[in-house]
Amino acid sequence: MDKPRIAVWKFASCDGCQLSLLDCEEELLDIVGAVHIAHFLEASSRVETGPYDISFVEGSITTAADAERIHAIRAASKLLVTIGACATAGGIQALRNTRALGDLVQAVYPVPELIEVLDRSTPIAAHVTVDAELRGCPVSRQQLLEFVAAALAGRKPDLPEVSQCVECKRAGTACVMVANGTPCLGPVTRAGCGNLCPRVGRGCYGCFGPVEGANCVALSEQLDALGLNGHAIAALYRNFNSGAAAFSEEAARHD
Amino acid sequence: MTERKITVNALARVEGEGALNVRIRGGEVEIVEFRIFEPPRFFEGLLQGRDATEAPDITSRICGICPVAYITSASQAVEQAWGVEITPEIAALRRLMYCGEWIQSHVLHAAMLHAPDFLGLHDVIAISEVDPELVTTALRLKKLGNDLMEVIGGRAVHPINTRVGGFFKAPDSAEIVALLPELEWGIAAAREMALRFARFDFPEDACDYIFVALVHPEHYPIETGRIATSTGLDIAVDAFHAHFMEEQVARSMALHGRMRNGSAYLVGPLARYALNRARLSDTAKQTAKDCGLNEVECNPFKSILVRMVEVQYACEEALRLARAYVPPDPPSVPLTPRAGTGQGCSEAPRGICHHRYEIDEAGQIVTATIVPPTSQNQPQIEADLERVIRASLALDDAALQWRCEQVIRNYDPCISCATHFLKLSVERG
Amino acid sequence: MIDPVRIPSALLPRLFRVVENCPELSDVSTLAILPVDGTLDAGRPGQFNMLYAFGVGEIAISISGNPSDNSALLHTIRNVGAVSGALCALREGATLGLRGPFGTPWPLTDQTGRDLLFIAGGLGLAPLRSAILQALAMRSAFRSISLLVGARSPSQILYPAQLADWAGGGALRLSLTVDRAIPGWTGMVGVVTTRLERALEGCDPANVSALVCGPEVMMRHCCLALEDMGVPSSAQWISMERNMKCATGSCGHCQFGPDFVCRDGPVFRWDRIAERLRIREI
Amino acid sequence: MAESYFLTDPRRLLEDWLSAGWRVIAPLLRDDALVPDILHDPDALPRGYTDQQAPGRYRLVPGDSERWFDAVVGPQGWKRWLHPPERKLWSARRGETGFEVTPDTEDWPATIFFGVRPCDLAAIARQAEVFRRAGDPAYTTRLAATRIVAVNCGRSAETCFCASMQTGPGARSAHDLALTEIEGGLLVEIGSKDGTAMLEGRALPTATPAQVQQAALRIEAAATSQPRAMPAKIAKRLQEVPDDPHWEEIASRCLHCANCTAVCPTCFCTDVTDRTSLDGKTAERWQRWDSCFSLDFSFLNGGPVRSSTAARYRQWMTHKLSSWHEQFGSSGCTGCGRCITWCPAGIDLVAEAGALAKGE
Ligand SMILES: Cc1cc2nc3c(=O)[nH]c(=O)nc-3n(C[C@H](O)[C@H](O)[C@H](O)COP(=O)(O)OP(=O)(O)OC[C@H]3O[C@@H](n4cnc5c(N)ncnc54)[C@H](O)[C@@H]3O)c2cc1C
Ligand code: SF4
Ligand code: SF4
Ligand code: SF4
Repeated sequence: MDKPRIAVWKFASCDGCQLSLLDCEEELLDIVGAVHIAHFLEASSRVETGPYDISFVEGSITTAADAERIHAIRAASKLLVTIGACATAGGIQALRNTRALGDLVQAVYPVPELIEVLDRSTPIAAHVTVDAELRGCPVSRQQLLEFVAAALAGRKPDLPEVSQCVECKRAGTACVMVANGTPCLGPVTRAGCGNLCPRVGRGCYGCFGPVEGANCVALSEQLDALGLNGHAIAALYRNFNSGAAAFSEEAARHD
Repeated sequence: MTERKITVNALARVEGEGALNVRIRGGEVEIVEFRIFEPPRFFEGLLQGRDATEAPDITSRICGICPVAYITSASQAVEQAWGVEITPEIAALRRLMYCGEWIQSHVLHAAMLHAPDFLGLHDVIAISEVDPELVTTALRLKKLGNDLMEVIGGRAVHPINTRVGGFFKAPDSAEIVALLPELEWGIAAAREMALRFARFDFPEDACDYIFVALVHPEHYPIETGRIATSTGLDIAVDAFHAHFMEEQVARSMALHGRMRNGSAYLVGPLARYALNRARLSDTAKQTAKDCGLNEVECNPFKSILVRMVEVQYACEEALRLARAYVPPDPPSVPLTPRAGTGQGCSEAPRGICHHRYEIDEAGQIVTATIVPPTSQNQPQIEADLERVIRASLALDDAALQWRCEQVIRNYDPCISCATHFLKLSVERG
Repeated sequence: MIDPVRIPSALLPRLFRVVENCPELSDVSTLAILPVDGTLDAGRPGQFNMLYAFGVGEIAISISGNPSDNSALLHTIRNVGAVSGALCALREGATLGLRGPFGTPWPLTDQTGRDLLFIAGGLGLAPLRSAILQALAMRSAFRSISLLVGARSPSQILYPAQLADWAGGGALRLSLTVDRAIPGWTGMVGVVTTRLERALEGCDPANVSALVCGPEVMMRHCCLALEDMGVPSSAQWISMERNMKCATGSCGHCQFGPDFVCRDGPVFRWDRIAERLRIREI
Repeated sequence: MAESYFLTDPRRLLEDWLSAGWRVIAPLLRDDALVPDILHDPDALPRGYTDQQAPGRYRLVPGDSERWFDAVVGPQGWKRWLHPPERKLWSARRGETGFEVTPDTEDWPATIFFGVRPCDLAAIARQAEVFRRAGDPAYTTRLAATRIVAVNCGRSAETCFCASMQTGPGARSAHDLALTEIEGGLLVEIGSKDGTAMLEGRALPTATPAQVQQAALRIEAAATSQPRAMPAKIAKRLQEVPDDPHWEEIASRCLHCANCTAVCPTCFCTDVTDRTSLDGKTAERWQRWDSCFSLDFSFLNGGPVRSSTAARYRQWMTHKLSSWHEQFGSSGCTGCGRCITWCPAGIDLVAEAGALAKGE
């Protein structure tokens, strides 16, 4: 079989998810042995045209030009996979979706008229069909590798659709919310990060976004019982995945 | 006179998106515009109304390549506003983690993104075909940096174990001790790599830069210090905005940093080295010398060497800190929010990263001003380009384009930081 | 000395080789396989094996061949996902893993003297085929054998040649019905439940034993209808499907009320589980 | 009853065993909870703690500084040792003519579980039964090489209801030694021949009848202090109420986070996945804890059988308290109360069982 041709694309983002690919230091040469990197601007100035077997897309759509570019990428890609919270949910920059753009531009730029952006930061799926998503802010290296290995083997990638709590328990971490009263988004957040926050005694801050069917209302009730006020509860959901419906709706309930 | 035009739509091997316009007419460089058009993400606006304790995690998302820089500067700014002193143990752990970021980021840039320029190759994969050992060493070194960040920060990109006032949980001594052998290896490996890169063919170039960097009486500056310039300025971090400013340029999404008197300046490895060489370790100094670096190095193409010297230093420093590691207990100092303004500044791998927050009595951010390294360097990048193009007019279009890209990559520009795909269009007559 | 902790042999696949991959429908193939070494356990009609495609995964597939034919083990597989797709793609000579046989068989040998009614919906004919072949091999033990086959459309009828053989030879009475006819189709149209009466013609309902396999709703409606027609609920069997990982009753996935489908099923006597099938999302 | 002894300090026994080369696993202080882990130093045995437990709440707090065993069950039972969260089943390597499968084996050193509560003794027995019936020898092998030192509860947490499940607070199932904390030390009871051997070389004074009685009284007091009791006929009742609207009501509060199943010492469900190398040459099969609360758990023909939270909660509770009897001859619940304490939403199994039993 020919090596699958891989492309990596960037939209509004911090580059961290692409970097996670380069951070697979131990596996990088194996990856390069198994796939053909046809387009990965951050890593290579060799640029090949499509079609591509898999396109990994990082970043959210925030400009009119990008909203057009993503269609061209979709058309050139057999499989389009979003990587990270920006591409999947609009990213931290989707925080501005609830605010007037003008105010924001003014807060940052002395000559706001020169800034041309769309009103909202939107995920890739709001523009084109997405075949798979890797969550996280940033994505997990293990999940990236698993996705590539699974794609090569023709296997369904093991991207569990369970809550962070499951990772907590498999890792043997005592629940920070129960044992400590620390607010935690774990019960409504998809697993996959590797149980990072609770393991250091910190509440999950939701960087993998909502788990399927997240019952945020019930969690908020618990957060409220822990003494968090509405502003603080809303802030918890308004993070890297504030653009995900389950989180944005729940945050809005607390405004 | 005819115009010469060279257009490169996407500059690769940089973090973010930008473009370059150059027009040359009759042997004269008419226009040099380094444009950053990475869509703006309005971090400073988004921070308004957020709890100041959230600033490190939010600003970390400005850049996935140097999150520790953002986390550190943001934490320091809030700590200053709230009058919090971190303990020496916490400070040491921060510096140790920051060493990890320097190693990771510098090796990524020097070996994987910049070295291909000197080798006439497109990427690190191409290097691995001609010099596999160089690549395996680079990957191992990079991993060492990531391991440091993971052990301390919990994750290499956007660490989670950091907080205003310190850390959530202090790593076990055993985990830190486990890094010692690799750090020892890293020192030698970084030196070898520096010497290997010193054999590259460097274009002749020099510039009378205004260097701006942190300075510290004892240490080569990483996570803390005063701000100094090669023109004699030596100020506290708080005075940054009194001497430096940002201006908006129509063609770019990033603000351009300048001295208040309008001159361009340079931050990053060359600047740090110029102002702090004396505080490098003797061994790192020796490597600098063996690489042929001047005491003040003014050839921007040699910044790749300074980076590797800094990698060696970061490994040495990390080794020292790791050997002396005492888990901070408690892992963070308690905080009492209050109204105030605080500033923080640290040396991101690409240069100083300055944060200023105005916080209200509820502990919420009223205004935020973040000055990342790449926007500060932007005017200087344009100046470098103009100078280099003028000296390289004999080159054909392809070679000139390559050279221009290389000039930009000398800066390891993190366009995401500056707000960001580089488009290069060179027009010449 | 402490014994090392071992995984159960039941979780360890044996290596099999594909003797033939016979395409049945556009998305269905029958794999004829033989063990790479050792003997073949052909299992009993109604039982299933766990088939493993290298690096892709493992799924439950019923035995669908002739139980007394030792020349190869047959599995008819519909490509619905990664593992079934990988299995369907195996060519002659390729290897796969197999654990089994597992589960309860169709209770054929207990039905002597009775009127056998096989009802198959869609791919449900695959697990029933073994039983039909066994029944045909002991034809004289039963009063009659009928087979009612329902398919979505004529092109979706499994094993058409074999069905024609059986019906043509007069060994069994065959009724075919499709949900949607296409031009040229002269057979019956309608879901199987509407054809039960005809299938039962000439039988005393009390003497009928029904063996049903197909989608859960179809099985449920068939059995309820048969009950109404007087076929004893204790003389009806259906084959259940649930997500399955271990097939040994320890992964928990296939629980269906108190039963583990892998161990207590897949073949259940209707009256034992009829109540349960009423419950939503059980 | 066989002879009982008196011991002033449990560390003396631990010292003996550690120096005899046993691996000792005991509840140790890990972050903010007591969790069974490998004990290297007898002094690491936590002392002077007690716990406060309530639905959705656990706090480990300082208690009587003399006491060793006032803090009862923590977030984990012994499941993670006997039925680990992840295990490699086998690996396969692709060769010229197919692939070759190599089963995984693992060494389990001679181990002492120190400080097993009666409810957890029952849990171990129940899981052992699951794996015995499944023909999986791993659990049994591990258990056979493990000595169990039980600790009878002289204090119950507010969430404990073992008395109503007949599993505690005094040890009822197999153990080698049982300790009960009494004035000035511990009452040591021998539960098996192995238990006798474990005391060899240490001449412990025989316990006085008063000491024996004191222990019994403390256990009794713990039992009567338990505010919760499982409705007696819950197993049968749950068969009758699959359509009760109360399931929906629970679902409105339930986060389907699966914590209850993960902390439950008897829950045994697993999932299996392949892991493959990038070069496509090797594949491994890994088994790991799964939960009836996960959506994929019941995945069939393109969708889950139990997609609603109500159905998933019903599956969990009905399996635990009812179908377990038919499957394995006992309740799947031991009354340890973990699912109550460690449910982040504070859903109380006993209270919900009570609500469902009401309409009876
Ligand atoms: C006892 C029994 C006998 C079966 N006999 C046959 C047969 O003869 N022919 C045939 O084509 N199919 C049969 N099936 C169904 C077959 O197992 C599924 O179609 C198959 O698991 C789909 O796997 P997949 O990976 O290709 O698809 P996906 O839809 O990607 O499924 C993903 C995973 O979910 C699980 N899963 C999904 N659907 C089912 C299912 N229906 N049953 C059990 N687990 C499932 C499996 O673990 C599977 O790997 C049988 C199922 C059972 C339980
Ligand atoms: S710490 Fe957070 S993620 Fe972990 S179990 Fe508790 S709520 Fe869930
Ligand atoms: S169901 Fe709850 S109380 Fe019962 S054994 Fe499991 S965790 Fe303990
Ligand atoms: S009952 Fe509690 S612990 Fe269990 S899934 Fe629901 S919310 Fe989670």
